Amino acid sequence: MPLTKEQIAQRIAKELRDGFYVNLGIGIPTLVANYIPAGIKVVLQSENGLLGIGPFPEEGKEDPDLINAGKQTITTIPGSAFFDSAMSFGMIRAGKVDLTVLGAMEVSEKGDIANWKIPGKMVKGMGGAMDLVASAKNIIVAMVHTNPKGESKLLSYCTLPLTGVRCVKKIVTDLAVLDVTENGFKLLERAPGISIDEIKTKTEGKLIVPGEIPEMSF
Amino acid sequence: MPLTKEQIAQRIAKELRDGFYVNLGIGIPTLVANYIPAGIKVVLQSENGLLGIGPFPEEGKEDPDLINAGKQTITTIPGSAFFDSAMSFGMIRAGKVDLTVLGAMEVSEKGDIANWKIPGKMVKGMGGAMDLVASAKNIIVAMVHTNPKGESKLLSYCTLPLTGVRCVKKIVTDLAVLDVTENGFKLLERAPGISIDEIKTKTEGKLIVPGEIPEMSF
Amino acid sequence: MNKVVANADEAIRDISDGNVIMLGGFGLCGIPENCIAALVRKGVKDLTCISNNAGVDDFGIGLMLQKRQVKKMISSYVGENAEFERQLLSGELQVELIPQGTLATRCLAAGYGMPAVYTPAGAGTEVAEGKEMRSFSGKEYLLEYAFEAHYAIVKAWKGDTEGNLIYKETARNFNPLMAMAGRVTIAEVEHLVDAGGLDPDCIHTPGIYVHRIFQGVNYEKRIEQRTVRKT
Amino acid sequence: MNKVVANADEAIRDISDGNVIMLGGFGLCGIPENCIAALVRKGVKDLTCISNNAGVDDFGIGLMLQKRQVKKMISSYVGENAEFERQLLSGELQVELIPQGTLATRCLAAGYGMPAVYTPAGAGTEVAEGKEMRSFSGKEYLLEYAFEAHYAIVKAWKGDTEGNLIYKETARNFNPLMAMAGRVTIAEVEHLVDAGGLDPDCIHTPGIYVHRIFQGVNYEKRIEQRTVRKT
Repeated sequence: MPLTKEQIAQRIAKELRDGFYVNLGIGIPTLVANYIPAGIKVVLQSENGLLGIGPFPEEGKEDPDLINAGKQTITTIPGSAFFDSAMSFGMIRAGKVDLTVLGAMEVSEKGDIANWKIPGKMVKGMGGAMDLVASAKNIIVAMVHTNPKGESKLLSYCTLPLTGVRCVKKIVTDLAVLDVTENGFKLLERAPGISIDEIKTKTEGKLIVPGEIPEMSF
Repeated sequence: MPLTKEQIAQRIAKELRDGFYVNLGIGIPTLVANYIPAGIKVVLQSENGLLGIGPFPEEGKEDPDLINAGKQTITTIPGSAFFDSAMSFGMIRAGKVDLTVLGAMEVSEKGDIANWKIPGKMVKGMGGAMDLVASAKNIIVAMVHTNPKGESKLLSYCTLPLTGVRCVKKIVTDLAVLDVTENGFKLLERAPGISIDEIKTKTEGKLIVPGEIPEMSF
Repeated sequence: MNKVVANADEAIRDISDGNVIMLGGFGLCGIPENCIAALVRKGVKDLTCISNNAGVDDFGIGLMLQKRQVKKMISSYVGENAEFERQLLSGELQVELIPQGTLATRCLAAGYGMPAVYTPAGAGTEVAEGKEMRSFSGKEYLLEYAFEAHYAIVKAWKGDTEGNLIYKETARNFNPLMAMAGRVTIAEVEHLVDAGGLDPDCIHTPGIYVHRIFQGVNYEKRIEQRTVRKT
Repeated sequence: MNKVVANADEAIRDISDGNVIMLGGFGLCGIPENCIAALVRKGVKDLTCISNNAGVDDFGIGLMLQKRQVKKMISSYVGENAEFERQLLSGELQVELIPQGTLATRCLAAGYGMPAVYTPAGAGTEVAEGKEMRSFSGKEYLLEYAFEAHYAIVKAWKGDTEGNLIYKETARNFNPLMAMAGRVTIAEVEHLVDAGGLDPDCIHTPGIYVHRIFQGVNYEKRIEQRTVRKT
């Protein structure tokens, strides 16, 4: 069965390591915060100027001066720090953020990513995505394997305008976990009950299947 | 009679305008702070990270964390602000400092300045001088007209290694006030009792004497 | 020297048709509400606005869009705003989208007197088209130029009569950067105090960057995405 | 993740011969006294030190010079220091003098992931020799590269267990810039508090830039030019 959005987030959370500074994009990536493994500590960065995002506020405790990059009301954790947007992207560019998780419309087998613009549709802008993908040391993409028409979003080449080139390191979809390698998408894990054949069928880009592929467990 | 160091500072202080942000170099320039005209307000910038230098502290009130660019203990005025050295030179480079006053070993008729290095002598470094002269909108040099051997320090070309090129706008020496113009040093005022001839003799660079030259009054 | 003005109308008195203005804020957080209202009242038009976002239909820069005062937006993300979309599609409004970090850094460059900066954001994408590229240590960077703006309009939490500013939480965002970047910088603050009323160690924008300051009134501080904990 | 170490010796434990280290401070103000003492104890040598100044004979980096631990100084001003002068004239010590603003900005560039920056400081002087020049709006600029340093060692007033730092008065100077620029950043603080003990709006160096932190002891805070008011 394909993973739910929550399960995609839960699987990505297993990639977190103690002491990581992490930037979580809008959508599925935001859910990763709910599944941080016990015993490790990560600090969440919000590119609008905060290290140390806490949970959403209690009803009635919303603070209009305290939002995340998705413009949602949030709280902070003890030890948080605020800063301006130049320092925020400065620390991103300087590689101080250990992991970036973001969504994508398409990813290529070279690690190119497209997630900001669909020709013919109103373009809202790239926000901080281009800075993040151009700078992050480690990028994990959270996405659904295929589009609503059933077409693969893991491609030989992206068809949509790019957000960044050769930057994605790992992909977690509803069907699989894959590394982006020099030779293409390398299948690491399958969603429970999903066959290698189904993943092959739904992956347009080059797929490497190194022998037995374990099922994910939750 | 040639001006004393205090009188040079006092004359420079007349160039201050209400609302000016001013950087005063080490030596004579520092004395300018003692002669700020009544009724105007200037804010002194210290390039080690302070806007709003106050007077020297009272005996026993010295604070080792609070010094000026000459490493002297100082105080602050109400409304002061501290910042780091990058922002300090940032505001200097961006032209936010209205006036810079500094000393010089030599100035050329083109406005070049030399004040950091004497070949054959131990070189201590340029500190912030090169940043200041390269960036300041308005630079006044406070200096003695001749060196101890009686040789002019206002030259056609500087002989010492340069600190900056074509940057000095005005010079106040013990003998005269001069503007640096496209055509050379333009004499504006004489020290009390100093003749135009003496100034001519002691100015090696091209000197323009536009008719009657008033004496300074204090 | 007196930087204090009575209100937003006086602060923006000389902003003229065709000016380039920067407006602080991220989404609706930390936006100069009073000055935006005054700009709408003044009716100044053909403005180029540099701001991370363009407000919503009935708040923030959206209010200026409703009055057709904006000729061009320079932003990183222009979200949910129907009037914005209408003007864009009809060709009434020009939009230049640039990466958020590039936007921030081009403000910083202006404030720090750096004519241009190198950033990797957008390398290999259409953002790089027509831009000068350069490789450092095997990585590609774009040369991006410092912004030039006639006015920067920012919102701070506290300010003093010298123009020193302190921002609150994530309402800081682009405000201190734009404060440094304007040829003339206007600051509206929630609390204006006398010189000496702010801790000199905690000032985000030193007063040298601020030309006019006033205490704003009636802040709405609208929340764009009210989100609360599931209990 | 625990950034807190017991003392200076533990903090600098892996600094090795030949490393490039940055040391915060301006003159003797805001210098990492505890770490300098530990470096002297450890006897590590052939260091390249990036620091605005080189201390005095018997304090600050001067203590490391006395023990011949420094191969090269990168500074803007190397004041009153007889042993420094002796080593320089004898050729034991290399010195690279760079403008103070360039020094600061090259640290900022490293901390902000900008590979190089343009500055006018030194244009037309011997500092520009061999450097790439470029004209923007008719003004000449030098291209200056971001520093790379194995370690940055800084001194703050207050810090918390997350590595967040607050500096006091002009003891801030180069400290926050170098804190951002080190591959490994070590902070010694006068007061170490738990997470939550600092105001998040007033933090100068966010903890993401700091790898090790400890509360220093026995600060001398020597004054270089004691100057008092004439009464």
